[in-house]
Amino acid sequence: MNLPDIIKFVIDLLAVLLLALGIKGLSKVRSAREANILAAFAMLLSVVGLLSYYLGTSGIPTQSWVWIIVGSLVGSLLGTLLAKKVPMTSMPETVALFNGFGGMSSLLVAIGAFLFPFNEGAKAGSLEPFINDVSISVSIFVGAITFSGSIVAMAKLQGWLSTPGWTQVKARHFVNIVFGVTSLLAFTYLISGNISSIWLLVIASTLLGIGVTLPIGGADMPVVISLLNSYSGIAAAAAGFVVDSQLLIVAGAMVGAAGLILTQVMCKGMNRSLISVLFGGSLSSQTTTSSGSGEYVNITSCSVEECALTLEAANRVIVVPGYGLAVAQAQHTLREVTKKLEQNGIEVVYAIHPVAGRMPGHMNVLLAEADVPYEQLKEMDAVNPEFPATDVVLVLGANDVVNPQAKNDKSSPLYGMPVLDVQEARTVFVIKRGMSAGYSGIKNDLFDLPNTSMVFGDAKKVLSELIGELKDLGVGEK
Amino acid sequence: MNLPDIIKFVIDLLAVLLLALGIKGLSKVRSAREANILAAFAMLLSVVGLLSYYLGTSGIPTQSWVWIIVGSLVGSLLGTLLAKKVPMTSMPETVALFNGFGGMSSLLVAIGAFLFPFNEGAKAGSLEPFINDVSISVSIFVGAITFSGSIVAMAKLQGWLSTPGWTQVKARHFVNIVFGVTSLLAFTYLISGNISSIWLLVIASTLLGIGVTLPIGGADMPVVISLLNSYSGIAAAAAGFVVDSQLLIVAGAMVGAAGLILTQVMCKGMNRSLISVLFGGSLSSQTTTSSGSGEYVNITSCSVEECALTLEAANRVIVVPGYGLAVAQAQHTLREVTKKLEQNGIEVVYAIHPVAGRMPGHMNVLLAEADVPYEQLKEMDAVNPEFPATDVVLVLGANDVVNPQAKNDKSSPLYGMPVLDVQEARTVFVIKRGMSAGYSGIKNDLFDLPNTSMVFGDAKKVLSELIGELKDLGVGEK
Amino acid sequence: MNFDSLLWVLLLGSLLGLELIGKVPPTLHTPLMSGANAISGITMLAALTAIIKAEPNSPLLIIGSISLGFALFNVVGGFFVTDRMLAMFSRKPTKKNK
Amino acid sequence: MNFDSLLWVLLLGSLLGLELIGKVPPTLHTPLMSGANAISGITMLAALTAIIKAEPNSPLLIIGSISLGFALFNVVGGFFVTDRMLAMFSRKPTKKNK
Ligand SMILES: NC(=O)c1ccc[n+]([C@@H]2O[C@H](COP(=O)([O-])OP(=O)(O)OC[C@H]3O[C@@H](n4cnc5c(N)ncnc54)[C@H](OP(=O)(O)O)[C@@H]3O)[C@@H](O)[C@H]2O)c1
Ligand SMILES: NC(=O)c1ccc[n+]([C@@H]2O[C@H](COP(=O)([O-])OP(=O)(O)OC[C@H]3O[C@@H](n4cnc5c(N)ncnc54)[C@H](OP(=O)(O)O)[C@@H]3O)[C@@H](O)[C@H]2O)c1
Repeated sequence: MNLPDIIKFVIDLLAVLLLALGIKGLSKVRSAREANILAAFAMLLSVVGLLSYYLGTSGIPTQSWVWIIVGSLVGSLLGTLLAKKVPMTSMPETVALFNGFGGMSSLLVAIGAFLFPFNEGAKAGSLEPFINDVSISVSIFVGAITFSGSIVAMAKLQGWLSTPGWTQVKARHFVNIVFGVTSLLAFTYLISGNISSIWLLVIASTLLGIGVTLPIGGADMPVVISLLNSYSGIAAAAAGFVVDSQLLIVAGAMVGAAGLILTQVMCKGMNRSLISVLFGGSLSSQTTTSSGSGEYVNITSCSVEECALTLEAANRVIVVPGYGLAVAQAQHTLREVTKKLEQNGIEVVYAIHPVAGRMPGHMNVLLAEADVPYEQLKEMDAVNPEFPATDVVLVLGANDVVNPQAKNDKSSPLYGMPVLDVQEARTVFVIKRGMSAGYSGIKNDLFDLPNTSMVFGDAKKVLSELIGELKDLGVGEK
Repeated sequence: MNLPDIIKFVIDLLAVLLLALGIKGLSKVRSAREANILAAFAMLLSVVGLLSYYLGTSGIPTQSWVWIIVGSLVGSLLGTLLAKKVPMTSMPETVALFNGFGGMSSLLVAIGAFLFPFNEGAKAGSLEPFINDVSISVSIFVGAITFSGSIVAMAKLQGWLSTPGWTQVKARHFVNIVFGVTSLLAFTYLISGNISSIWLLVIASTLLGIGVTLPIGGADMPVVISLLNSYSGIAAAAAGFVVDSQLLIVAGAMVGAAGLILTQVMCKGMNRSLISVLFGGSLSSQTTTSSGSGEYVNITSCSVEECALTLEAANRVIVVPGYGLAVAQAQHTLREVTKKLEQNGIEVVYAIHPVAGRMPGHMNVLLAEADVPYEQLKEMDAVNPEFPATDVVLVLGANDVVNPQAKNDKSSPLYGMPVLDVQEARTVFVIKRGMSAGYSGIKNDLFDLPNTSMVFGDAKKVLSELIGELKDLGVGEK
Repeated sequence: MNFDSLLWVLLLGSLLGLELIGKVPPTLHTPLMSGANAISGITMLAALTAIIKAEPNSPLLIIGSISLGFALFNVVGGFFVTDRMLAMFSRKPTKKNK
Repeated sequence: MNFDSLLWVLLLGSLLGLELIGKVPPTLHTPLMSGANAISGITMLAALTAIIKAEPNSPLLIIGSISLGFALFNVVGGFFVTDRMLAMFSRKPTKKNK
């Protein structure tokens, strides 16, 4: 080993160390932000290490510099722009898009490495061509699935794509098996030297990614994204075999494994198994035929004014935010309402269900954005025993996460999912636009209970009216 | 790679996987026993892998077989014998001895590799001689320290060696620095090709191991053993560089790192920093001059009969076992006493201080040996709030772990160590042979308190008498 | 590098990844996902290598450059967006545990 | 094997070791110590290699054999004694958590 080798080696070791610390730190609230910066720094370090290594050995041709600068400028600029502009409500889609682009990057570099081999002059006694070919093929396969799957996931989350009914037929498994087998065949051809089958591999694995992701219900999308994130780690590790870089392999393997664990943790939180997420199809379409179509018999609806009067008289209020709040972008208006209540000496806490919204932890992000103090956010297990001692619960655009069926009705598809026991409180106001169901498509027994009143309307609109009413009552004006 | 290479490779990967699972499992009560067996299996697997690799390639000469069989038979037999015979009270010494032998093994193999190089014909383009020499020297250095340090630790724990006063003078640091520098010089000579300096290295590092361990008080020995265990992992990893084996490196590195974490955890439990353990000298000798020599003014002593009478009238008894119980081997007699009490409807629990005895977790092992049900063993934090509602506390050969100075007296060297708040109970009986101090050599304010009575005598003797008295009172005979 | 040493690295890296993430509170699921996502853009190193090693005027230059662009979109955007989310949590760092 | 790939393995192995042990209850300190101790006897592989590769009648045979003996004393004794301790804990496996 000569000097540039040693320097690069030390830099790579350091980068892996920092990345490991970063991933570890990201899983703890206290250290998450620093950990993210640390990981970003490690990535920068690894680039510097690579560039200086080539500068110190073979040199980097001017032409390469041009393409490096163009590629990185365009990518970074667009990425930064999106990251700064995107509203917090669209986080799930954004993460899916980023992830898809990561997969695309692996896919492209693998195609490039296959069509224009650049690794031959590497080192004597280095990788045998066979292993090189296998790594490239894995990179292509996993990269294409990651890309197409993520893009489908993004489109569904954005609402650009719904879950077409025909994707729910059992035959879809057959079609996917055909795609899978085709990919496998193309894979085998490719590693036995048949270069042209590369396109077959690209197409078949892209279709496989689409075919697997399309039937999955939007409710399960975050799990899918997390899984695809794990795949993109695997693709990176495979690319590491192609370019002979331990750093890539370790980083890719760490992301792949960590993603798998995270996926598992999420599945647990949503009371679903990974298998049923991937192959069970969409939850809603399974169930519209069964309990989903029950009729409501005993709905009490009330005006915003009544709601304000009840709130004024309360000592303790719990707010249950849900997906509807996110859609209505009403988090800031909500914050104004709760500020008023607090100024009147009313105790307000927020009950955060782990899968409220469209992504685990989504509600925390949204409420944090609206400056809600961290200590007012309570997790489900902490807040559930507090409902009986609560005067008013405001259910804001939440539905499935407050459905008592999950506890009482063994025949319900929701049965077993942990929910917030809002019905234990004295009075429950449910603010939503109409009687339509939540993500699961299931009737909500809560709405029929005598202590529940519906306040119909868009969450943001209702909340602004509520501010007006509270002002009229003189709440929060001392 | 040809077939034997591939097989060995797969076996090695598998062994590392199992070892990692083993270490992980050993840190959880639920899985510890299976994890230990798993790790043992992984070790066996690795041996099988190695032997079959050489059988399949170069072959193993008959002469080698003879020495392999002799060495392994003798080693395994003696090890098994010791493991089966040794009483649970001597666990700390036993672990120290095992550990020292591990260090000796690394030391010997490194000396052998240096004097009779066997690695040269390994693989083309393999390790440069320099790196080989460095690895060997590290192995010798760490192996010798591990060996001599562990043997000293064992001897001190066995009581064969006390902590001589002269080892506590500050000058010891100077002597150790001389040993250290000498080792370093010998190390440098050795890797620059001066073969004869190997003996200087062996001697200097052995002396360094002794010099560092000898001044450390017996109370800190478990921490030292854990640290030496971590060293023996490092020695194994260094040996891995010598024989070019990833398996050795990974296993050694895992043990080394895990040992370090365990050492840290233990230090926290004893309220000591690693630095003060290693360089602070023995706790007792620091303190005999200060608060250690205080006089007792208000000692109440009572007979076994009185103790029995009070116990009979109690509803709730907490037993606090300590080192003295272990020394007296009284755990079985204790169990008989508590059985009688339980038969009389008296609630009995055991309060286990994390560093009671001579090794963390030592008391749990001893009491488990005497068939005490696991659920009656309570850890310190769980049991401390229960003392005020307790009628009688039996302190059996414990001393430092029930010293209220640790909470009240800022000038005490014990200050800050978490202790059991036995003085909060109605009545406390302290069973010990005389008024001598515990490991820290510090006066125990508990003995002076009005609700404390001393019952003098050997723990086992007092407990057998107690059984007689209880029988006379008709306790536990219904 | 031999193939088998790369495999060792793969195994150990995976085991490490499995161990690194312990109990993640649901609050952090989203940022953790997007942070890990950004790290997976480490493929940018592969893209860079391709560009540097490409023959003059080879189409590999363009492919590599596009790949680099996608990767950096992922990396830079991912870290920024994660930071944006986490910044919201840490606004009131003093009262984290009540 | 190149030296640098061995170093990678060393780094990753150490990181893994640091992660593997989480919160150990004090009850398990002793068995964990003695179990890890037994694993450190993995040097037996080095001793075996030395014996196998030794020239005929070389003193290395004896040195290796003694080294092997020490290592196996550590390994076999260590695992047995750990098992003895752990067996005591698991005698009443049903009521572990009250
Ligand atoms: N967090 C995750 O990881 C995640 C990810 C994906 C899916 N999910 C699933 O999503 C569901 C989350 O439950 P959730 O209770 O938060 O939401 P939900 O069950 O999907 O219900 C949302 C409710 O908000 C109402 N709504 C929509 N737009 C609104 C607006 N502008 N103003 C007021 N109300 C509006 C809708 O009723 P109207 O149309 O009548 O107004 C709907 O009933 C669960 O089933 C969960 O499994 C969770
Ligand atoms: N667990 C660990 O990791 C560990 C390891 C090493 C050291 N330590 C240290 O050791 C101490 C442990 O505290 P501890 O309270 O268990 O023990 P201790 O403070 O060492 O006190 C033991 C007491 O037992 C009495 N004793 C000795 N032999 C006896 C016998 N045959 N019958 C009855 N009594 C007998 C002694 O008094 P008499 O001589 O008057 O009878 C002595 O006061 C702490 O300072 C701790 O830091 C802990």
